[in-house]
Amino acid sequence: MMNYLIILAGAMMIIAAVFAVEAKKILDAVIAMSVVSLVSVFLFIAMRAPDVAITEASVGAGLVTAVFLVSLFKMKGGDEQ
Amino acid sequence: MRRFYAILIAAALVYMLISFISTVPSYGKADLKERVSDAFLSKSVNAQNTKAWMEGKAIHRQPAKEIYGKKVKEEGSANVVTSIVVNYRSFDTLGEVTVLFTAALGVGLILGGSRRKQYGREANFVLKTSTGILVPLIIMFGAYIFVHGHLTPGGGFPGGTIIAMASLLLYLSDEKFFLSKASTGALEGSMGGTYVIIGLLGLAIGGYFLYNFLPNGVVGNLVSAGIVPLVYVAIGLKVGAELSGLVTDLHSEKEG
Amino acid sequence: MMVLLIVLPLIFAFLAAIKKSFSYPLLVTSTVVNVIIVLLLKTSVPSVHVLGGWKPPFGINLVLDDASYYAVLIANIVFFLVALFKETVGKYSTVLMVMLAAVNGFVLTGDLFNSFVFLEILTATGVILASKRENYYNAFKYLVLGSLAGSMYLLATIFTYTQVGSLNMAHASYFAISEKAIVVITILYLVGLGVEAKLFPLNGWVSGVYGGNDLSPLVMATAVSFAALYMMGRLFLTVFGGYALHILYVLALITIVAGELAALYQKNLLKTLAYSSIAQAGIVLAAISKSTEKMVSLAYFHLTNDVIAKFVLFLVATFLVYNYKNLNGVFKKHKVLGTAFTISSMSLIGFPLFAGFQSKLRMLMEMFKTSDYLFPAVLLFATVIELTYLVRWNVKLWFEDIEDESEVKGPALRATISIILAILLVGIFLAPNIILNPTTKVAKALLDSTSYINNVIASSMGGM
Amino acid sequence: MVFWISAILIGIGVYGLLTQKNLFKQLISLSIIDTAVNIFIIAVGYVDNGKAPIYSKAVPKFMEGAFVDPLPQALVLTAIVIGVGVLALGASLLVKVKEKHSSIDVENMKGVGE
Repeated sequence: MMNYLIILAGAMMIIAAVFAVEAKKILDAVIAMSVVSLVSVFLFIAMRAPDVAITEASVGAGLVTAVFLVSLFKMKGGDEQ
Repeated sequence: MRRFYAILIAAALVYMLISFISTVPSYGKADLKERVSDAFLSKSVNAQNTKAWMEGKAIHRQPAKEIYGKKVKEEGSANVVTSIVVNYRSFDTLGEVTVLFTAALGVGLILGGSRRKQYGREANFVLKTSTGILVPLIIMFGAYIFVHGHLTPGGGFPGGTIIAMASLLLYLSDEKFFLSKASTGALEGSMGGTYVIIGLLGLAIGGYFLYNFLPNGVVGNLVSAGIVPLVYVAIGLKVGAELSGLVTDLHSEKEG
Repeated sequence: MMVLLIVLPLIFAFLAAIKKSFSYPLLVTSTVVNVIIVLLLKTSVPSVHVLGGWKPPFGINLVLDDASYYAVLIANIVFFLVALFKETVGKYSTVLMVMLAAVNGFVLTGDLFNSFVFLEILTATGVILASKRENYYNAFKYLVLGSLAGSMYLLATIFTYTQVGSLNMAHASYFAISEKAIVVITILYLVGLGVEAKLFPLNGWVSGVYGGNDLSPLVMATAVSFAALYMMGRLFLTVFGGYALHILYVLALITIVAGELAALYQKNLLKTLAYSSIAQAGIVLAAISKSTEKMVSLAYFHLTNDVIAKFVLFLVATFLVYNYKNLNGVFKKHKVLGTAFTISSMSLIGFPLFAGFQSKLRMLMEMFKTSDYLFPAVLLFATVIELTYLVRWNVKLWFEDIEDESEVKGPALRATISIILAILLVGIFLAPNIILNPTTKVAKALLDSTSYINNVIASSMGGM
Repeated sequence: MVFWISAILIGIGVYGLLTQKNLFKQLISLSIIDTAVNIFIIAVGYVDNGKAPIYSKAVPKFMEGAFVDPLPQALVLTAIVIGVGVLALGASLLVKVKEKHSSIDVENMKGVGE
């Protein structure tokens, strides 16, 4: 059961990562990146690493996304491709 | 063409990593007996012999005994990850704190504004009222996380980040809100100094930098594990101040 | 005692965050104190400090032996000299303090993960220094490469952990890692360190960072570069004794050729020096990869000469570039600076009478003895190109007609320090043993992994 | 299996670094590589049926195979925070790049000559 969940999470991460790299709009890419981080939180929990999961959720997914979004806002949307 | 080469290089890297996987113990089969973590888990580092350990033989193993709720001479945190982060490998954590310090410093130097950037937009009513209620709760939660770092998952870094999130919320909800650099800088600097001074006290008392000079107490109690909670509180406050400073820099602009 | 080298600059940096206006005096204090501590440490080589009292391989330990002592000595002196230039340091004194701590930690540490942490601090501080004078894009390029290299370094570290079972360098050196694993580990470390050591495909950042402002080349072309090349020797000679050296050799030769050719076609003085710095790093790496005591010793001898020469060259060049619009004939106005510049460039080329001659000639002779002719050929080729562009620059700066009539007041401190160091280069030519003796000890310490391991093991038997 | 996921993610990140002309995308690729490396490290320390390395009333004593490896977790804690520091630095640099060169796309940036 757990294995299937991990495979599902992995597939989600890979799809999100490809989307993050290839997306046309940077905002979408940032969101996809935070999806990768958030799904990795699930993997960390599945691998019995609650400390890492909390840190990744607050620092990795939360703060990085916030910092990216604020700086993106400051650049007035970056430039779209 | 560029894409083709990129795919080639990435594929080569992935191939290299995957070919290495065969030499790593397969997933879920890690053998801790061959790793130093065994001693961290059983809290028996002092009982080990370096030379014998390196030769991979005569590993001194203590019979399994109760650790939770007992006094353990060597190390007193219930959370083994914390015991590694803040005690066995505390020097790494000092470096980690320094990286964040450097990053906050760098963002300040690069963006370096002295007043709040105005976008001329009012936050809506729901955000404003809920911020008023949430901010104290968030700060309390962050403090809880770093105070209990040696007992439960969490610790100084997530705790500090959660506190910084409170200040981010304040920035989002209030156009006028502005933390002064002097206050966050003072908290950041003094807490960083506290960490180093705790380490230097260890050097003075025990002869080793970051030596745990306080009694370990009973594993699982709030007041236990010697310097670990002190260090984690210092880290939590420092990270909170640092990241709040970073958020401040992101919301500021240069005068004029 | 040696831990103070890392901790004192850090605590000064934290204090500087409380009161910004004290940061420059604190920087000067910390560099002076650090130089004094280094000189005092001379008597306690070799020794090991066990952090927190946790014996290796469980805890982290700092190792001070002949090799790391020499690297720390050079790095701290460089930082002391840089700290004297108040104008140049500007707002960046806190960053420099953190960087000093990171360089010392990176050199002294005996733990792989700990060295990763310090490597990342080096990258972060380097990026901040590089962003001076609005050099943002180049700083960003450095950040991307440095961070990618950091990830590879971390991967290599964790691979080592799965094989060895600890993160301790002495343990990794002692442990017989399987053939298949060590190939991947060393390649990843090569990528991880290659960025800081300016190895061929990874040195795209150098010209932008060294050529972008007046502070970063002074520190990064000297102290940081020395620390990175020291770590190269430590990892590839002491810890992973002898693996992947042939890859390093080939890449280093390509680095030399590519660096010199890029320098030849470069029109910007600072960037020319940056590319020349890449080529010199290539020479040092090629010599290290030969892994004989003579060659390794000569490698660090050559590196020392290069560090001194580059410090003078960048000291003079940054002053000129940021004060004059046109550089033609500026040395007519600054004769002392010009003399120092010429002496240093002659040393870089390897003219007799200057330090570079000693190191290059000895390297050639040593290589002919082992009948390896590829490296001498590349070295001679490099020398010819260096001769071309450095003489061209010297002629331009001394003899062409002055176009920028303005005259900036003679910088007394800069002139004094650069001429003293330039005279030192002549001194090294006359008495090469003042540098060769310590570097021979460095080579012995790097190649003798048994005594390195024994030092670390002995530290666990009690005592400090 | 988790190893494969992280290896592929690292590959995607490197591919993104090499192909993307937009600097923000490069930063995002770096963040993906960071995450992938962290997953790899944690997976190296996983033990089947092992528990999180925290002593509590339910697991009061040390037994072989009872816990997953705590050391990689400690390393990842450090690595995450370091990654965040570097990424924040990069984001602030990009704000300034945009101000100075009026674009963050390598092909449209003004004033970036030799």
